[in-house]
Amino acid sequence: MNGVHDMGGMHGFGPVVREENEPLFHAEWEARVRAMQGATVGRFFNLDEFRYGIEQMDPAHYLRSSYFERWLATIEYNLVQKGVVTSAELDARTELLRQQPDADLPAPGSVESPWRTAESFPRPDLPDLTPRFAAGDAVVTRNQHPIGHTRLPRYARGKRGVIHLVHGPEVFADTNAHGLGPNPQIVYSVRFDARELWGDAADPGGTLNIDLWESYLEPAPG
Amino acid sequence: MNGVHDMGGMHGFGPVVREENEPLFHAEWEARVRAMQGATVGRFFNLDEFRYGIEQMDPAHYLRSSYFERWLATIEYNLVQKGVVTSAELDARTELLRQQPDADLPAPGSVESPWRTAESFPRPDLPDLTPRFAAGDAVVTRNQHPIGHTRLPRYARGKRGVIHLVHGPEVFADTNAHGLGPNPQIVYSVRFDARELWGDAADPGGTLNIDLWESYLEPAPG
Amino acid sequence: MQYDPEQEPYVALRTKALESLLIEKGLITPEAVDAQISRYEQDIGPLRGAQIVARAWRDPDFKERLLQDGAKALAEFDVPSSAPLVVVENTPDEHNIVVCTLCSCYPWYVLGLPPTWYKDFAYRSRAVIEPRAVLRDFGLELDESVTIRVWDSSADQRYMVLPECPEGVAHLTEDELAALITRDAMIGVAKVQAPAQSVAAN
Amino acid sequence: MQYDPEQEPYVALRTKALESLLIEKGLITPEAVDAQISRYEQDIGPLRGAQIVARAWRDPDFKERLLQDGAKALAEFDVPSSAPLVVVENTPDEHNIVVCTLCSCYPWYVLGLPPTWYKDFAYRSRAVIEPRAVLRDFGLELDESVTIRVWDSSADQRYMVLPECPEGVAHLTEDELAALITRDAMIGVAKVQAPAQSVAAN
Repeated sequence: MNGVHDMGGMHGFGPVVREENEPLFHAEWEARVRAMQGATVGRFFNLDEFRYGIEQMDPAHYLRSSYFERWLATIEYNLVQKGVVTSAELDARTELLRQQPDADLPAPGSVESPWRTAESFPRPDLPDLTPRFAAGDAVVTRNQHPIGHTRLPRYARGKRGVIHLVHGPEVFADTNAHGLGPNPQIVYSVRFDARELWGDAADPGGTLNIDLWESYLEPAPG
Repeated sequence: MNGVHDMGGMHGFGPVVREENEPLFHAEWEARVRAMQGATVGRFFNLDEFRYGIEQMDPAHYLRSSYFERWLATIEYNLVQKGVVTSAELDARTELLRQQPDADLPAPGSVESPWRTAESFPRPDLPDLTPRFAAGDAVVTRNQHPIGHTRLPRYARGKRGVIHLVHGPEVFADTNAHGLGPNPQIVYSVRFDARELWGDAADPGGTLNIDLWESYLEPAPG
Repeated sequence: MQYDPEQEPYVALRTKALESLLIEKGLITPEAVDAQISRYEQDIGPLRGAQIVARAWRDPDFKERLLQDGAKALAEFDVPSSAPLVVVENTPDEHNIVVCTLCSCYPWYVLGLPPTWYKDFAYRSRAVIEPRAVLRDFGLELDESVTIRVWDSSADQRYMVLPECPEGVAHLTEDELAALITRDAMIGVAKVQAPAQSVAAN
Repeated sequence: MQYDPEQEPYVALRTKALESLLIEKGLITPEAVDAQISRYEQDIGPLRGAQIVARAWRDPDFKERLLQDGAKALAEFDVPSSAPLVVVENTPDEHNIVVCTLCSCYPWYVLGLPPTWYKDFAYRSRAVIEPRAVLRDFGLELDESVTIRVWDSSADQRYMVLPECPEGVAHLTEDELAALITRDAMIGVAKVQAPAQSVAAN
């Protein structure tokens, strides 16, 4: 989707600010969100669904939110989508904790859930695939604007590049994010002249490499 | 600039919601902002500076703000840029009104300002210019990514179209927004196949016309 | 666009602060602001545009002048135009829709103040990439065979749609016709409907 | 990214609410969450990456293997890699910089948890269009003649930069070398500096 998450080339976000001696987490809840992500992704939902859930945030909310707030939003989104928890449960529990921070909560495991049997699932096995392109081939990216998840950034659509590396088969994020199967494809590192992407604004002589799935690419004409 | 204001083709903003029997303004302050815009634009700053001031908003703030909030932001931005008022004055007055909504304020005209002599300025006279292109000419838009104001939307950069109408000379927004002069150019209505812009996501057979200044355009190769 | 309840009180204060500073510096007067606001309140909205459309339906020569040079034809209506106007005509095969993706340019001197949806992010983002879906949000389902032409007003020109004249209105006066013509139809997100009894009479 | 004071208390509550629901449903245990968090706290950060870089500087055969297939070379360090790694080499003529514009993909198994700036909108938006200006934000001014190569990690591969070895470090042990190599240098936004006394000795 053409979302605010697709930030490559945007202006207006100010300077990069580096925090000296940055702590691992800025608050306890961030650490707990990080840990919950590890405990839920690859078990109740896959990593592409996790990423797509972030893209489903309201754009204004996305831009107001810190990194782990976005993680919390997608963990909640995906758990609700799959039926592991309900929004009503979450709203009620949040409100209870707001009113009574030390409320007695149900004991661990005291509530039944059919999801207890869910086991971690690995990324699926990848078949051998014959690459359509070889290093050095000139390609052009598709000018695609899907409403769903994709990993071809807007700034690199309809652009000419050269196959730089043939990475090998990977699960196709665009379908795997939507329950449409892993559909593995060869992924390539495609090199673009910065000028092809940014015109006069490009860093002179610079290049960008982007990892792209085979179906994003066509042979360059001419 | 590549800002969040450049919304053509973005996903994620939900359905269009039409309000039945919508009032002209949703609050008194909106009407006053609207009137203040009329009293300040073309006098202390020009319309292109007005638009650029909106683009200077923090992206998260832009997306949280209603239409007249964005107007207020740019009126303030431009008046401060030009030195008509200062941010400190505004902050102090806002705080005073927060604490004492009925505070006695200085009488009209009781404070001196060198800006009193500022008179409305019209858009400058436009010279006759010879158009580089004629209706029917195939053109390609520049793939430009200026950090400043521009009216060539991101979704129409590096795209092929056809001159549909020759509008005539207009002030060049890209320089006029930055105090770099009116530099009039011919503006054209350029027609694009929706497919050229959006690929498979295009409405079949559809077209888009965009008004573009001559320097955004080059003759299409081949 | 929902109003952000956390920002709204601040914005109202800030507006008052700015106005009071401009007033005390003698740069604007409260009377001028009030007078301007009462002009908006007496705004006739899209009536001017509707009168122009009704005339074009009844007078083929005027219609030709209007499509040729909108601003010049407006002079016949004594409209104080401040910008060039391009009028684009809907037909059974082609449907036009107007948007401004970069800000919210709007032909206010013929249509009045713009509605909120025209200025909202959903319309600005979607009208150019999925106009047919946007029209559906307005309850307008076009036949697949109809070509949609989108106009993104990015410069000084303003755009107005000349909608199709509905059937069964031959007996109406020009003023009665004008009363049928909605703002939405002149932006291109609706069709003009004949009055119910006229439809029944067909 | 500044933290939004209006959202923060809600987010902390919401996190607690979600965790408590998962716990009572028996889907996670508080002990497992705590154990995971203490693993982060013992995180060695970018040390693994630094050891790998130091080895590559000292052992040309290892360097070749590393540039050929990063993940395979990592096995020599007993790193539990979960993703393929591409190591890109800085030279006097070429400078590499790594970003993830779409989310914040990061080679955590060699560099630890990512710094906030790597995940922030400014870095994600600007690194691809104006990398030289971004490097200046980090205090790194490259000669105009140096080509900048940006790597946007959009798939499963993770990228790490092999920085240039500074002058005057021949007398250091591999561990001493590793101590000089910063996370920022392995992302590509800094150079590795020789220790002050070594520079003086040149």
